[in-house]
Amino acid sequence: MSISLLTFYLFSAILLLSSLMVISTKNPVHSVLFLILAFLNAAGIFVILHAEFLAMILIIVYVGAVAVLFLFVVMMLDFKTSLGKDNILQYMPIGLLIGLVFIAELVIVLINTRLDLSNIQILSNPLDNFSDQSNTEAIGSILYTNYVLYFQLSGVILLVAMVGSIVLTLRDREGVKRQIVSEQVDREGKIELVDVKSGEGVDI
Amino acid sequence: MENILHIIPEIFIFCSALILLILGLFIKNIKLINNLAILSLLIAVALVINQPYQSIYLNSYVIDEFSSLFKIMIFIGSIVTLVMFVSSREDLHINLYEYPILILFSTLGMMVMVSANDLLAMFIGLELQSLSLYVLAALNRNSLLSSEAGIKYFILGALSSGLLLFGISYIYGFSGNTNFNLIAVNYNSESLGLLIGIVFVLAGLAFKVSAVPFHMWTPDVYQGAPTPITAFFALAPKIAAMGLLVRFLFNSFGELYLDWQQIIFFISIASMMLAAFAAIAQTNIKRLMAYSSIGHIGYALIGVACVSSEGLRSLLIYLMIYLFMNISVFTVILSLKRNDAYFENISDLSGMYKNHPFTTILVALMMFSLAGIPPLAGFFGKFYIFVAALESNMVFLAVVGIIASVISAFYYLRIVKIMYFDEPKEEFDGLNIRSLQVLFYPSSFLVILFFIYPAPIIQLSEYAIKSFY
Amino acid sequence: MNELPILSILILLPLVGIFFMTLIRNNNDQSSNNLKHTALWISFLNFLISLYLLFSFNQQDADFQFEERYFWIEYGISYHLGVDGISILFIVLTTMLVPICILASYDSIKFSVKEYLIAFLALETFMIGVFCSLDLVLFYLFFEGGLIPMFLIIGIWGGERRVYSTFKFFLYTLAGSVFMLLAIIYIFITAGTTDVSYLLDYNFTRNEQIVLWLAFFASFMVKIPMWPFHTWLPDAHVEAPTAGSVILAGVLLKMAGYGFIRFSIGFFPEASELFAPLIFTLSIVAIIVTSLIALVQEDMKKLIAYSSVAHMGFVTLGIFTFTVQGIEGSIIQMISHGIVSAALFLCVGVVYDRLHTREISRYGGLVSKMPMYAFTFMIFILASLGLPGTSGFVGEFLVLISIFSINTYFAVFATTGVVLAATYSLWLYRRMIFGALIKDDLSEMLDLTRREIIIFVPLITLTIFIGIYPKPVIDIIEPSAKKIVNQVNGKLN
Amino acid sequence: MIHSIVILPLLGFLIACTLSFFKRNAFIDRLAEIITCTFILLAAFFSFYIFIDNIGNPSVVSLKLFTWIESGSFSADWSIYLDSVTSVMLVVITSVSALVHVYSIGYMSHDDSKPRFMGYLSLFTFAMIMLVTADNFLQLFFGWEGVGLASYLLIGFWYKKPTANAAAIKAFIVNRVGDFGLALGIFTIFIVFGSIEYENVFKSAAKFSDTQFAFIGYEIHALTLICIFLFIGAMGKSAQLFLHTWLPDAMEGPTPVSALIHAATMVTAGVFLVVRCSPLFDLAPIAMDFVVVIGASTAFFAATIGLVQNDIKRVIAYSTCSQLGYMFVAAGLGAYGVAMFHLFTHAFFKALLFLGAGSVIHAVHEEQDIRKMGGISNFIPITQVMMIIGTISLMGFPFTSGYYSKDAIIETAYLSNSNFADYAYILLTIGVVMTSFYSWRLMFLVFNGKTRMAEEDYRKVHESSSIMLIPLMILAIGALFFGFIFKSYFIGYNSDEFWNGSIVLHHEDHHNIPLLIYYLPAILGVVGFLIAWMMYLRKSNIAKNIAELNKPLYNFLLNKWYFDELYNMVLVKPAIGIGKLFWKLIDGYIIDGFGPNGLASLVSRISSRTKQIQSGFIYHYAFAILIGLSLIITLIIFRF
Amino acid sequence: MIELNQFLILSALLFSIGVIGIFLNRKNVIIILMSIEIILLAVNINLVSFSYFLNDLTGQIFSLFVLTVAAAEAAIGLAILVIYNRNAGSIEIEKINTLKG
Repeated sequence: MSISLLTFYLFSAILLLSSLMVISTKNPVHSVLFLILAFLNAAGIFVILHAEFLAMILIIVYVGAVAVLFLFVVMMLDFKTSLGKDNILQYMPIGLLIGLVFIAELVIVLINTRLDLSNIQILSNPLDNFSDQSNTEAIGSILYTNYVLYFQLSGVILLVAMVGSIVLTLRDREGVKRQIVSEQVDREGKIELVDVKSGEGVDI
Repeated sequence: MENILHIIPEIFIFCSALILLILGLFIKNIKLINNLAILSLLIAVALVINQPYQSIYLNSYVIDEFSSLFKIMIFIGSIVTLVMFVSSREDLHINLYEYPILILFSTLGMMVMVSANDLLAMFIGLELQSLSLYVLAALNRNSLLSSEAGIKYFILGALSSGLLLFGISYIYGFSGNTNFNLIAVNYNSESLGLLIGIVFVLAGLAFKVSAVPFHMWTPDVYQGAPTPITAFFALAPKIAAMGLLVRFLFNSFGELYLDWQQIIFFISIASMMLAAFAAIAQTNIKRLMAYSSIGHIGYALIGVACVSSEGLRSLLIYLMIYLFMNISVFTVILSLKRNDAYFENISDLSGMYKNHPFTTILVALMMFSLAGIPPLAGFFGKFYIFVAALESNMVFLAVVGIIASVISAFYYLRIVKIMYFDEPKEEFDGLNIRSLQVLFYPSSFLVILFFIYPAPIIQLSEYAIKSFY
Repeated sequence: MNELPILSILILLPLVGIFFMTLIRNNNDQSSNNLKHTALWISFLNFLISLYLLFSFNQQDADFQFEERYFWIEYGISYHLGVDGISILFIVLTTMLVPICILASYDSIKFSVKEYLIAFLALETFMIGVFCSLDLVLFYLFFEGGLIPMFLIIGIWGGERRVYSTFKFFLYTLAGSVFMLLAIIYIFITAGTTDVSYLLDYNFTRNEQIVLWLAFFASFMVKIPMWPFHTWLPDAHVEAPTAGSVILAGVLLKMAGYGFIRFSIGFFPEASELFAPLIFTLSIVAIIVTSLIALVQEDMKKLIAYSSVAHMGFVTLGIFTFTVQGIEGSIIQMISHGIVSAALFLCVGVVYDRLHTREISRYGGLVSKMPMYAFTFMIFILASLGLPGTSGFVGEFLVLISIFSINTYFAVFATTGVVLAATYSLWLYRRMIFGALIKDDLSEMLDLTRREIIIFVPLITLTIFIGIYPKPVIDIIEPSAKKIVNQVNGKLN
Repeated sequence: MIHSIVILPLLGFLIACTLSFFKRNAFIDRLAEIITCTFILLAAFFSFYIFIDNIGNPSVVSLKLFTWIESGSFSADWSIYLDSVTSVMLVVITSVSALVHVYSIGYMSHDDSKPRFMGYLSLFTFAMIMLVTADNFLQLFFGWEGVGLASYLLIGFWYKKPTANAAAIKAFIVNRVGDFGLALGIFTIFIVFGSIEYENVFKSAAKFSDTQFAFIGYEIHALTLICIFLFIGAMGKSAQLFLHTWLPDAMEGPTPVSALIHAATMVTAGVFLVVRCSPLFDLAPIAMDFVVVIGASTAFFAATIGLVQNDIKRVIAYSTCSQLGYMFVAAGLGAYGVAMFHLFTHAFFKALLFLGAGSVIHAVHEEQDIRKMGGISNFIPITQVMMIIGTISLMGFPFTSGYYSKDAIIETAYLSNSNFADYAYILLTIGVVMTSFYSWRLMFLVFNGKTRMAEEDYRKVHESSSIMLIPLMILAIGALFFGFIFKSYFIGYNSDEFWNGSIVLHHEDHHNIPLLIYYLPAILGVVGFLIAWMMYLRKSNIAKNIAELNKPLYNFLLNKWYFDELYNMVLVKPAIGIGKLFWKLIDGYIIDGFGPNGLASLVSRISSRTKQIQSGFIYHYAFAILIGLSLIITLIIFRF
Repeated sequence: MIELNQFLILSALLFSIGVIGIFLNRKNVIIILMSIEIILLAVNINLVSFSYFLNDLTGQIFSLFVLTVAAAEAAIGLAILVIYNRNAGSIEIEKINTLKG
């Protein structure tokens, strides 16, 4: 058994286990932490597959940003974790059955299919074209040329995500006083000179 | 650079969205922003019409007759949604300048969808569209229903994206390519993996067009989302997803249709039947329209299942007619307003003809049209669908279709019944809103008078399917 | 071909009327009277045009006349109109009944007059369209389109159980006709066109004929209606307003009979021959069973409705004999039934307007207070039971003689129906009109008003005229009927 | 002139009907009476002229007025066809009708709607004339149903009487049953001969004498089938056994109506039909036998019932029924001339009897039960005389009209070689006794003995006005002398010339009859008279005793052999039962229950089930997606 | 060497776990969002392994886009979750069924 196979099995085992834990732990914080573990292992598998750039991205973007976002939201929303178990158990068998059938089908298909990809000749971006480049370089070189449109559009997607998140969550609460610096600083028109006659005082 | 010239409409939409986004920060006049968005969509219509047909970015993005027709239909849907926004924004608590911008982004996504000739373009377009829609569904931030709709739509949508992606990964893996035209090159009869991939992608797309059994989100989201958004759901994304579905199936697996035809076949039957039955028990008119749209997609899918030029033609005719019928119905739903309160229950329509005789007769005719009763436009949609089905020897589909249409006639009639035969209630002042009338009357008359000269729409769809046949 | 497009004018004129009527505001009695007059004159004008059509019709010509053909949807499906001896009478019948219906509704419709009149005129358009379309899709369009106004007429201005009835009517007939739609589409695909005049010469294979025939049959048998698909008719009739019943019995049922003649036997002679025994059996059952049912009815409209089913049984009997007498008899029977049952419903309407009940037992002895009414009613009762000298006899007789030449079993049973018809008709008449006037609320009943007399006079005249001198009518039908019979027999041999 | 015979009654009808819609006043009434009477009298005058003219120089007139129905090979015209049979019928119809019209002026003088009554009478006359002047079977059918209608209207003339209405409907419907046969006969004629015109049919009858016709699966001799069908029609109209039930009930109508329709004219239409179709019947021996059997049976059967009836008009009605049986026997035995002759004479004496009865009824204040009369001969002598004349003519007293015609029938029966001639002879002979008996029973009970009327009423009994009596007298002349006058034309030496080929004549030698047979009817008539005299004048309790002794038989006869009850049980109740069954159970429960309503509830059940599927839970939705996906994948895998 | 099958089965399992996580989970919505992330991860493993075995770069590019979109999706999803929580006071998935029928 080669080292790479061993690592593959290791990574996969942890990956599967931790993802199982993600969906089965009661505490969402634990779920997030297991999710992070899963991502890390997936990154390992990417490395086995010689996709170093993606592995890094996975760690940076996913673990660094997305998972942390999850964690933040989990913390922010105060969950009441207590829940009756009866409902879960009620549907568990049939749900699991269908799930297992689903898994079985996929796995059977994959095991029975002859995965001979060597006869596939027409490829859009064969790696042989980038033999002299690093993985990152290769990705970059086509991402900004052939895929520039989609690259830009993915930017739009992120913009939408941003606009969307803001529009949904930002709200102007009534009755909340905000500091408006410009108004504070602006004295124009706010000053009034009053002639005060002696002995009468001023109405404020 | 030359490529960029071909996607001017897309760029135009994008830029106007950006500009409006910035403008919105400074101008508090939301109506103005909205109108500008409408204007930009109108300009985009002109741009699309004048667009040269070309496939660009290594044939991953196609601009042809088919995509242009779909884009125009999408623009119409978007414009309608924006017009609806004007009158309802305050009472529905969606008075946000992001509304037109999100619509524009979504429209952009749909444009990408119908032009996509590559799995990547398809995915990006879908996501751009979906993300905007997730937000739009939940846009009424203080409403439980709206946010519930948003959450349901989002979770199931994300699931469907996952399925779609999983399928895409298989298709890519077993064919070595992501371009629609090249996928099938490496297809062979042993590629079960590829077939599984198609199934997953179809599942994802079926979710977007809300075909049974991937439809479950539809009624809830239609009901929960603010009405203009519901109208948008019913109008644009479905049509776009249908266009995408057609291009995906016909461009990549057109020759190998035997495998996916069956899937469409079953989905179509399930959609028609389930919608017919489920709609009968509905009390909320938006929910009812959700089931109605599921049913209509079932019919439209017959056109896909035929895998013939007649089938595609009938699909296009059907979608165009469907678009106009729904515009008319949703403008009315949005007009059911009395003293700034909106009404959504079917029973609220009771005795409507007393106060609004003219509107009611038009609505009734829309219902008959949806039910497919001649001489209204809805009949022609079904007629062509059945022509295609019989031409492809899909007698069973056609028979199921007519049975479903008889059953579904029942719930459309029920609305007519409630409007005409039940005790009258107070007037709806919303029916006097000018901006809605502008939508309602033309689309209604188009549907009603369609039979006088249906040739243009038929020729238009024949023109559009040149891309495939 | 360069003549006036008279058929299109007939079809469009009511629509023009509708357009003008939408412009009239309906807010007081004066304006609702204006509306009534407008509708009446429009429909009357249409009647005059149809008379012009009738008189300029060439009786010697068995082919379609006044043909119009314009590009409509695509190649093979065109806007093709035309009339021949079979259809022209139905058009005249329609245009005649509509003004009568409008006139009959002058007082009985109390609300939403404008919508009511619009619905009627729209219905007229569809009905005329059915009889002059020479394209199957166009035919279907008109055939089904008529459901919409009828649905509203029954549903809005109907009686107590109007919702149930109108739904039943609509869904039942719709369910029947969708199969015809599929058949039409199939024809379009195999023959490449839906043009009737082309299809009459087209030969379908035997198996095709059988399937297509059944599909058309599904539609027509519900519409005409044949036993056991008749149950919508009594309900619809009972709940419909008087004029609705009149049109329903007078014209709508005839669409199916017309369809049988034009399409079922015209296109699918072999299948028609194959299924003729089925038709005969169902017709016989209809004639006898529904007559017996009519005998025990307590509601006058139901009684007349059931009798309509029986009368339509004669029509279907006659059509499927493939003889000239049979087809002519059927057409005359339809025309006659169109006049007579329409008149009977009007008669019911007369008393209903006064007493607001259709229960037979609430009446009795009306002749003392309403002699004119009794006389009118008598004439139509007699015509309904097929007394020689009335229009009802001519058709029935021709049908019976033709069926007798085909199959004596059916003829004997069908003839029994004549006896039963006498029984239920006279029984109805006796219970309503004769006897002593003892019920208090009847003592205030007024005889026919002038408007009602105007309504009945043409109907009586026609009933008796056709009964005594049907030759002009038969002469119109004859060439076309002969042509169809020859064609069918030619195809069968 | 011929035209006017047809048109005048029609005009009379139309005018009278129009007048009936005007506000009632004496002038209108009078106008209607005068117009109709004048028209009918004119018609009667013309008819007589034609009749007499015809005796002198027999001719056949055939006028085609205009086409009625012409469809494919079928064609029938409105026509006037005048031959000897027609002219005889015309005389009978118009003369009796005219007299009845006139009589009605008196009889109906207290009625509310005289114009209507006169109009109906004219309508009837018109229809009857149409019937006899037809040159084809269809016009015959028109007249046939037309007289049925007129009969219906006239029987139900007093529409406030429920019994009258019921009787009217019954008459029409039973007649329709007969018409059913007639219609089938006409159909068969058309199928066999290809035409329904008398001329074509009769001329080619011989050609088709061997033709077989497939009727409901049987090959039947075509002419026999036709004749039996036609005869079924005749049975209905002429109230022969099985279809006779309407005639006694029809007595609910005003008495002039009974005289005109139910004695003299309409009921004889059946005989007319058989005689008219003699060329066909002559070639159908089985049908002839059928006619004889039915005729003889009716003659006997109706007479038995007549023995015990208590309603003055019903007795006469059963008598009519019985006499019609005689006519049919004659016709069935091939003696068409004899049948016509009896028809002719019967018209007069029976109309006389009816009108006389009307006069009696008038006299005793609309009482019809003979048990409540008696002893009124002194008050209404003229009526009594008239009725006696009618009675002796009916019983066949020598040298009265009835004597000639009735004897001829019995002789024919005696002489005939037909299979059922003996049967007929015996029944007819017994019938003679019974006829005589019940006629005299009637006379005695009405006029003689002690009165059984209420004292008050009895004092008010009075003779009718002259306008009623004059017609009686005229009829009496017919009843007494017409037999003698026209004997030679109808059945005697001049018959060939008289009939001029319009009927088939078989010459039989009447001279070889034993004297006993020759006088037997007359003798039996006297016997009947004596029995009646014994029972009702001498010892009026004999009748009661006999009735007591034979209670079941008496009830059997009194209840008219229970025909009405039988029909009610076998036909009416089942019909209503089936109607209700089909309405409530089949239509309402099965067809609607499984059809529209069943489907509707099925649909709504399915729809509420589908509504439940949409539970609102996200995980259910996701689950649905997964199930759908699994299903599709399974499908794909198994297909692969 | 590791076979492609192994990667695919791994990803199929992962995918299934994600899917099952969606409908078996009754606790709160946020777990569902994580399940979706797992699904997308499975997709990425597929894409990258195909990319490797096909010797083709497209898979990796695609994977990159998937990552981007997943991030955006997470953002939006969480935002919706937040407002839902704000309106309903909880994100218990068993309680999200106001809309049904």
